[in-house]
Amino acid sequence: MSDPGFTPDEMMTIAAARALRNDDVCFVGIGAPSAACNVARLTHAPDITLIYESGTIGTAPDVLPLSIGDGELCETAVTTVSVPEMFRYWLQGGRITVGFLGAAQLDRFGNINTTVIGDYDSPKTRLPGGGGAPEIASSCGEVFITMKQSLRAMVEKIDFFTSFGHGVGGDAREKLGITTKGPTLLVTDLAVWKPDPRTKKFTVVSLHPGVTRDQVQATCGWQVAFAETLEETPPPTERELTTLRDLKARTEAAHRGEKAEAGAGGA
Amino acid sequence: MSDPGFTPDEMMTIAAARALRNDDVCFVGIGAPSAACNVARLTHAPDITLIYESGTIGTAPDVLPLSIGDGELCETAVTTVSVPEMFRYWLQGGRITVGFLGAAQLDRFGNINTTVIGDYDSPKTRLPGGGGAPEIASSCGEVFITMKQSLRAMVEKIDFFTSFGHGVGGDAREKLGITTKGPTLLVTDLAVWKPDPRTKKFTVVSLHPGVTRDQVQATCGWQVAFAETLEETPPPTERELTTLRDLKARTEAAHRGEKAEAGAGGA
Amino acid sequence: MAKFCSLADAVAENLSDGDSVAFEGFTHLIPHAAAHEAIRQGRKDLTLIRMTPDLIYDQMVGMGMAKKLVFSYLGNPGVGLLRRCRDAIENGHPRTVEVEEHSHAGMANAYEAGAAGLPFAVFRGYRGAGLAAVNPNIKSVACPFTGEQLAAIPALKPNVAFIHAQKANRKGDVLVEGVIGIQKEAVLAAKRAVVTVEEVVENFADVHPNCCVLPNWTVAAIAMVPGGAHPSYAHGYYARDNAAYLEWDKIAADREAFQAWMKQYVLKAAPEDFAGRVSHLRRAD
Amino acid sequence: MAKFCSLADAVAENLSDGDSVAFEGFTHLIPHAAAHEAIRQGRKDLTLIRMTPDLIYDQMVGMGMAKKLVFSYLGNPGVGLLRRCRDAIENGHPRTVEVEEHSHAGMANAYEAGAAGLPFAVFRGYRGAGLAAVNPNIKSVACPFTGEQLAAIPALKPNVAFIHAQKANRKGDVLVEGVIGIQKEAVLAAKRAVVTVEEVVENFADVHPNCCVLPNWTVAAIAMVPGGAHPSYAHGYYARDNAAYLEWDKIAADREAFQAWMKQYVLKAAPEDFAGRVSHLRRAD
Repeated sequence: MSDPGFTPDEMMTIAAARALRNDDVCFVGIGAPSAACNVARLTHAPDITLIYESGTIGTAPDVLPLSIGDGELCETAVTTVSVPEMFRYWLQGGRITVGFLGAAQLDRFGNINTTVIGDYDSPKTRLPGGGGAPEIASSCGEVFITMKQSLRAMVEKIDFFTSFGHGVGGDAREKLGITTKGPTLLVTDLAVWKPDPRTKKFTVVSLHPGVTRDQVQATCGWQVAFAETLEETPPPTERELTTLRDLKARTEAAHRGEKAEAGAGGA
Repeated sequence: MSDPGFTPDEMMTIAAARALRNDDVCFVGIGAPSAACNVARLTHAPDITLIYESGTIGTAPDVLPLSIGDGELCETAVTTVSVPEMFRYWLQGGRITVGFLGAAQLDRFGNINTTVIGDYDSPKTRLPGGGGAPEIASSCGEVFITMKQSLRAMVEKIDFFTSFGHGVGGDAREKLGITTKGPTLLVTDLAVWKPDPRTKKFTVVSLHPGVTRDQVQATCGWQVAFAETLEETPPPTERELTTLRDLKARTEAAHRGEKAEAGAGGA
Repeated sequence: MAKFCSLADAVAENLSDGDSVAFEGFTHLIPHAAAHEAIRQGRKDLTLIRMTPDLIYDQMVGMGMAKKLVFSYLGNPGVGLLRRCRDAIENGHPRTVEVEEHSHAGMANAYEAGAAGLPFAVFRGYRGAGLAAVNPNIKSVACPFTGEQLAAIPALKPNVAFIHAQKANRKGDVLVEGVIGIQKEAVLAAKRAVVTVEEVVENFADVHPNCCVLPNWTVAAIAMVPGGAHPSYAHGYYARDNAAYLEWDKIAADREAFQAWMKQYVLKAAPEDFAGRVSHLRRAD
Repeated sequence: MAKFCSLADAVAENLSDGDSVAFEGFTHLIPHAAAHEAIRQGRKDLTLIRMTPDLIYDQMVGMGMAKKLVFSYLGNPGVGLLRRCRDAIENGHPRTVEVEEHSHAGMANAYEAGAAGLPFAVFRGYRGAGLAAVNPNIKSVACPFTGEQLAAIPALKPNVAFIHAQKANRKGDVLVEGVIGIQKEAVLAAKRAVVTVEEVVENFADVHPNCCVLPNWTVAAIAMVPGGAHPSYAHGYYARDNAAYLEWDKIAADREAFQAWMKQYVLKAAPEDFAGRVSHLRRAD
């Protein structure tokens, strides 16, 4: 395969960005979601409202934040509220249209684990835990997930339900009294997935340029379902790619540069 | 009786002011309590924290507010918070040492009615109601009450329990799970009253200068109890009186002056 | 997304007969101009929600627009009673009104719960108070950890909230400063929010990051009405017209005087008249 | 009433072995200098409460001071894991720690309930989430009006809260600006509060009325420690030291490298050293 002119990571971020609409109010998880949300804002969705759980509403950072509370998020925000207000009025209040999450472990129903690998009480690996995710998953109008595919990450059975997707599928959300849509989109470095309308199993609806079905299955721990009419994800446009690369370059310069070479003090 | 050089109203306000301490955090009801609290601040308690239910914390108005949310309260406050925060963090949070209330109707146990005269569902007179009082009465460390005596106001049985004092007396508060002291002081235009330690009935502990027991009884609808050693309220000092009169004069000028003589528009 | 329009359009498009509606502002920024517009448009059978009904609801009740009142302090602050509200409750004039009465703590918590998307509010309230016996919407819940009984009341979720604010920017974000009261909660608790503002500015570049700002997507319509809070006040713009509050006591005491006043100052007036009513209350500095 | 004193005195007088303590600050204004002082003073058996434990608790846990951790996100924000916390939870090194885990919504509501004097917090949370099964402090209550089941968790009421803020005035009032996080709630929920500040100013005359200000009677002690939030940041003073956060990942990965770092930068250091650590992070303007 010849060099397509972009990396799978770039395709993932750009495909995720495209799913956001100009009038969305988006609760942004850190990492891949943050890049996708800001690419959307810098390309086709200039009026999108980006919200970070630190309390910054309507923020427009020039570089990607490392944490969810970097100073630039506040400096560029429409307003910055307290954390209890963020979770009560803005998230639980039902004002967020899209919650954008990453995942350490994911199953085919969009259930996410970022808590532990192994047993909760004596974990093999203690991961960071849920943070805002449990209520982002239930209170946002819908949830988009973005992550790189791997057998370790996309598994038949997750070790812990950090946040609830579609449970065991079907009407599992309704049964728990959850009225929001839950995961409606998964964008990986290889494909775009959507839940089957009835079973809620994630189904590949679009392969990124040059990606094969076998590649998708080889990096996914469950038996992959493919849509009947499988599309090819349009490759990144020049504008999308430039926007993403510029953003990443600004970000890396900013994050490295803040540590003085000769500084005496550590953290 | 010769002119004592001050009115019963002035004595009331000044006697009430004296009960406040320099380190008190006081939730101020409008009217007589507001005057007393500000006289305290302008005389012996310069560091007292005055809080009005509009959200103004640590306010120091130059003139008495007509409402509990006049602009000057905010302009001179240490900080101004939202009304939900005021009632949740500051009042319910247990941070107020003294709640200072007035009353339309009062019984001997410090129960207050400002809701209705007559039956609640078809009242003879519909009064303003409780506002902040129900929770001021239960959440503040203690409650001071100030009002002018009259047979209509100080009654054997109030028509409605707007705010709870000592109920039927004794340990009525504890029985309801209320852990604060409730009314510990009543200052009228004739006397200073404190609850009996056991029965919680208001008992006159001090008569204002020149006031007789008969005068107190003649303007009170219940059988008045007097303390064994009955004191005389010290008359207003020159400083107290000047402070109060200057405050009242500034206030009246301010409230009248804001209506332009020739203004075309009404309210 | 906030739409800039005339006050007449904002009211016509957002307030219908039978709506539950909150015209909020806690002594400060009371949206009188919006209420007057609703009176001119003849809305009726409204459930009026307000912590302190104030003159704004005395006028609407006196004009017979209210089916029900939800409130926590039915007074003319610092002056006395609200005589049109009294006439309605005591005498059913000009019509009977239902009453749902709370404490300030209750109303504040109920708006907060509405803004927070919860069905009810929990607080330590009403202990020993008579309201719990006359208001079926006051119940209790037990803390599952300590067993303590706490008051529970339904969240307030009005069909419409009207507020007055100092400023909007061109994008339609709204800034409230000073005694911020219950405005943010009322807007977020309501299905639709209409805001009148003193002025529209280009942007909020110099505004403190923690100010009370309502993003444009939380507001349905914005109308610029300078003076629109009179006789209450707008921090930074004009003072409270305390004399007008004192004067209202006489106007509202008499049914005919009230009608004459409403005719002159409301029915035959327009939003533009508010600017003149506050000119003498603006600070010289 | 706030007492101005050295950080050593503030910690010695307010933090005891066995206390439950919150060193709060949501990515911003994390009180690292205060935590380092607590480490130097050798406090132990602490219940450490923090939404995002961050490096500050990685350091305290790594030094064996924590008996229990109450948290909602145990990560190095944007970098990865907290390796000293992992070592304690996975391997019991240097001691075992109990874990009480919540979501951010849970912790935020629990602090809010603590500040509000309530015994528990109610919110719509944990639906379908595994935490409810492993944390006995997650229960539920039914709305008495709709029957909806909501999550209930105990209020957080630490013995002590430490925060870092931009400014105090001479009276001891404290100003927090920018990402205000959970600081006000942590201070009001705690029995005692200790504040480190960037500077002490004469008064807050120019401060916006709706800023986050903690009156002096809500604070036990104030110590001026410029740079005291490093490697987190102080809005208006210096930027987040993202490079230090990245670097921490390597330091904390190795028990010996961690001990060496702690010796050099904490045990043998003093509060005054923080100013130098942020000098390159101050804005030129």
